[in-house]
Amino acid sequence: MIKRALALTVALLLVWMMFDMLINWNAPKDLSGVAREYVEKEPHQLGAVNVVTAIVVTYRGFDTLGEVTVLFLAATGVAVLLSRRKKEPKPGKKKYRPASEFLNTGTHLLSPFIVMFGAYIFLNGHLSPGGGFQGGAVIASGVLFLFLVFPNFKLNHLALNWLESTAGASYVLVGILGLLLAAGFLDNRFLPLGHYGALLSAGAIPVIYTFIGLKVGTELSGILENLKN
Amino acid sequence: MEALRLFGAIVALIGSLFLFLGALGILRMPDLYNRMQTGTKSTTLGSILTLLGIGLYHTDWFLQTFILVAFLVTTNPLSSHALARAAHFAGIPLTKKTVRDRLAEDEALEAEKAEEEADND
Amino acid sequence: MKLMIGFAIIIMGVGIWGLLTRRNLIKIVLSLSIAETGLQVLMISIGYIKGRTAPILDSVVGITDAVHKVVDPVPQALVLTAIVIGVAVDALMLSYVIRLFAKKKSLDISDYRDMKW
Amino acid sequence: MEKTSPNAFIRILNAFIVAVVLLIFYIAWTHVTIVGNWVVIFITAFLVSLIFVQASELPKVTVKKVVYSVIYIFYLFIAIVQSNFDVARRVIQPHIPINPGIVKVKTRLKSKIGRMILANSITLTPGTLSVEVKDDYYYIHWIDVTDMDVEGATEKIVAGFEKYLEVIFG
Amino acid sequence: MHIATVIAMVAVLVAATRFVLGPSVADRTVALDVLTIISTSLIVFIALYTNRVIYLDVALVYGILSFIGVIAVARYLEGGL
Amino acid sequence: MTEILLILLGIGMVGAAIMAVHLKNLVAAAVAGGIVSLFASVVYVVLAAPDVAMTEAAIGAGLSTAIFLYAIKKTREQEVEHD
Repeated sequence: MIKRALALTVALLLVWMMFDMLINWNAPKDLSGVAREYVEKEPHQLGAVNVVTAIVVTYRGFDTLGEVTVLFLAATGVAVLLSRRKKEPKPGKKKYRPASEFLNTGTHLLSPFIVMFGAYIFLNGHLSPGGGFQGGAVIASGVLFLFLVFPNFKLNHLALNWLESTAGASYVLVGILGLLLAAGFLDNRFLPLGHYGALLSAGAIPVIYTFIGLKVGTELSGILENLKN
Repeated sequence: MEALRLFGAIVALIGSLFLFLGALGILRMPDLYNRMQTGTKSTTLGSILTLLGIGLYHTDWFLQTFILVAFLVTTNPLSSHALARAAHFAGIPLTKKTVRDRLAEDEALEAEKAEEEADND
Repeated sequence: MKLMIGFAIIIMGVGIWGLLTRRNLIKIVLSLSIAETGLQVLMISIGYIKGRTAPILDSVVGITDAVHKVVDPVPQALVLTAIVIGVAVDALMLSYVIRLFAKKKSLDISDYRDMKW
Repeated sequence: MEKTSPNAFIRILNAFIVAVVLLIFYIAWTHVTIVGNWVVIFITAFLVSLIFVQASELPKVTVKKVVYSVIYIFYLFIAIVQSNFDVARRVIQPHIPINPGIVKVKTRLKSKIGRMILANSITLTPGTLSVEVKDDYYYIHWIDVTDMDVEGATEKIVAGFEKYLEVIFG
Repeated sequence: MHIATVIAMVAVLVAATRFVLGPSVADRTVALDVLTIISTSLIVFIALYTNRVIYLDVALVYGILSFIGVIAVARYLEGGL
Repeated sequence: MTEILLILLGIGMVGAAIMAVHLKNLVAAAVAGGIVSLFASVVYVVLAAPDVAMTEAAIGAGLSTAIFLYAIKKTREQEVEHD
């Protein structure tokens, strides 16, 4: 009981501290500093419709590279932690109840739409909300759907690993190309900016986001598969 | 043009009424299966009418809302069916008023048959 | 948006309270992810400016007057990646939980006293 | 060495058709009229659908089938509206005697997609919810059981839809 | 239109009540199903008020993916996960 | 209008968070976590952040709940509370 009261006190203290900050906080009336700079200069410099995408891919490209690395490390950690159990003898083969027939049919009908929707999201990342991270999550959801409905569904490991490593390497390679041909690492301007608002515009942003999307999608699928088995 | 907008608004209003009805239905029905019935039907029609109403209200968006409706109509009964099947296998009881449960009867029959076969072997 | 900041702080408080008082390991991970959601809502609501729309420049928001019409895009770019990282970290923690369970057949945190000082 | 067996050819054809459908969805969604976008999306859609599509014969499209599908959609919509008024009556006055139970019906449909659409339609029509399927028999939760036989229930629940679906999916 | 939005909000409240009351997991999942569909409609309403087409993309994500969570719970309950 | 919607969603989020922490049944707690992220996503749309809302929808709708369910299935025990 004392422990619980202590925990409650700590939580309330934190909330009170935050509320103290909240009372003195004034809502901003206008964009400030770096955000103003980004919004003003971005359409002429990079030519992406979606400012958030431009920030994620180009202005804060190193950040995103770090995030993708963290994701990769997490996926590797899950794989390492869960694969050691396989060497122990299994008590018996697990029996799954098969999904109903309608669900199977529905999966066949819907899975191309889901994966295509993911591809659409990361191809259109610079025009509409979305991008590599969302598209990767949608593709992983499609894979999850297949896992749920067909419990014995197996991913092709060789293709998965190949896709993941190629996407990661190409991502870095595109960054180095930006360093050589344009102003800096992950600069998108070594490809032509194109017509503002078209799919093939904004330089290398769609290319980079495609690689990020493929990488995120394969990594999340790998995590899911490791958790399933 | 104004008439179309008014019509769209009325359709959306009816749709949201059905959404509310579905929510009320899952609150008031006696057991899980009846709740699922009201929930699925009312929310499906409600979302169809709401989205199409907005599509009529803002005519440029009609195709988009139509695609949304197509996906919702496909996925919603599927998830409801999966949940009903799962609930039946998880052994969630029906109400007291239930007349007959053919599925449970047939499953009991099959289990008996399997036992007999096991005895024979 | 002071209102939403208040709610976000309350959600963080609930998450931290759960983190400190629950015994079940999976519950602890769930509480942590709820606290994380609260933090993300907090960051987004700090970037919000009343009466403005999303930072995507199309026919509604022109290039020239964008500065006076859009909200702050920087917190959005930060939270965007944080969510994906969050779910990966959740998966990592849950696989730790599964390994611990395979070793001791228990989910109760008070059974794991090996590292207690 | 590429071998174009008829199987592979059918598969590529199917993928092509699925890709065209996906492209139509894309155009309807974004209202884009730039041809370059269409080409990029079409190539992506073709690659995606190559992974998922199996080699199976496509159903033939005839005028009769199209007409019946349109009629079916209207029929289904009317059934949905009816069911909603039914639900409304039950929700607003809960003391209406309900009489629920699970009954068994038989279907004559063979096509998988046809069976799925039938089950979805059953779920959306007055007072019924499909629970389980075994071979040709559907188990249906019915809010107001009036007929416990297989034949009688079939007549009351399924027959209306089956008439159209049999024509559409053969 | 405003009236429709208010009614949808009340629907959110009612469905949330079922979630709080629900005796079993399946009841709560039904509530989740209804809540996702109502929130899809709410997102479209918000898109209408702010007059931005781009918000419809978010609604489409919900329309396609909302049922995966429900199916996950269903497959867990019937022992097929 | 926006304020009313935000207050409603905020109350919903807080309630779902409290339920997720309090419920004894782990599966129900995971579903409650899913509802928190559902409401959070609508909040993001209201706060003019469609990118973030899309991420939250894609992650919270299926992936996060499913990951928790997989972990629960692997351990499969009712929560034991000691006070």
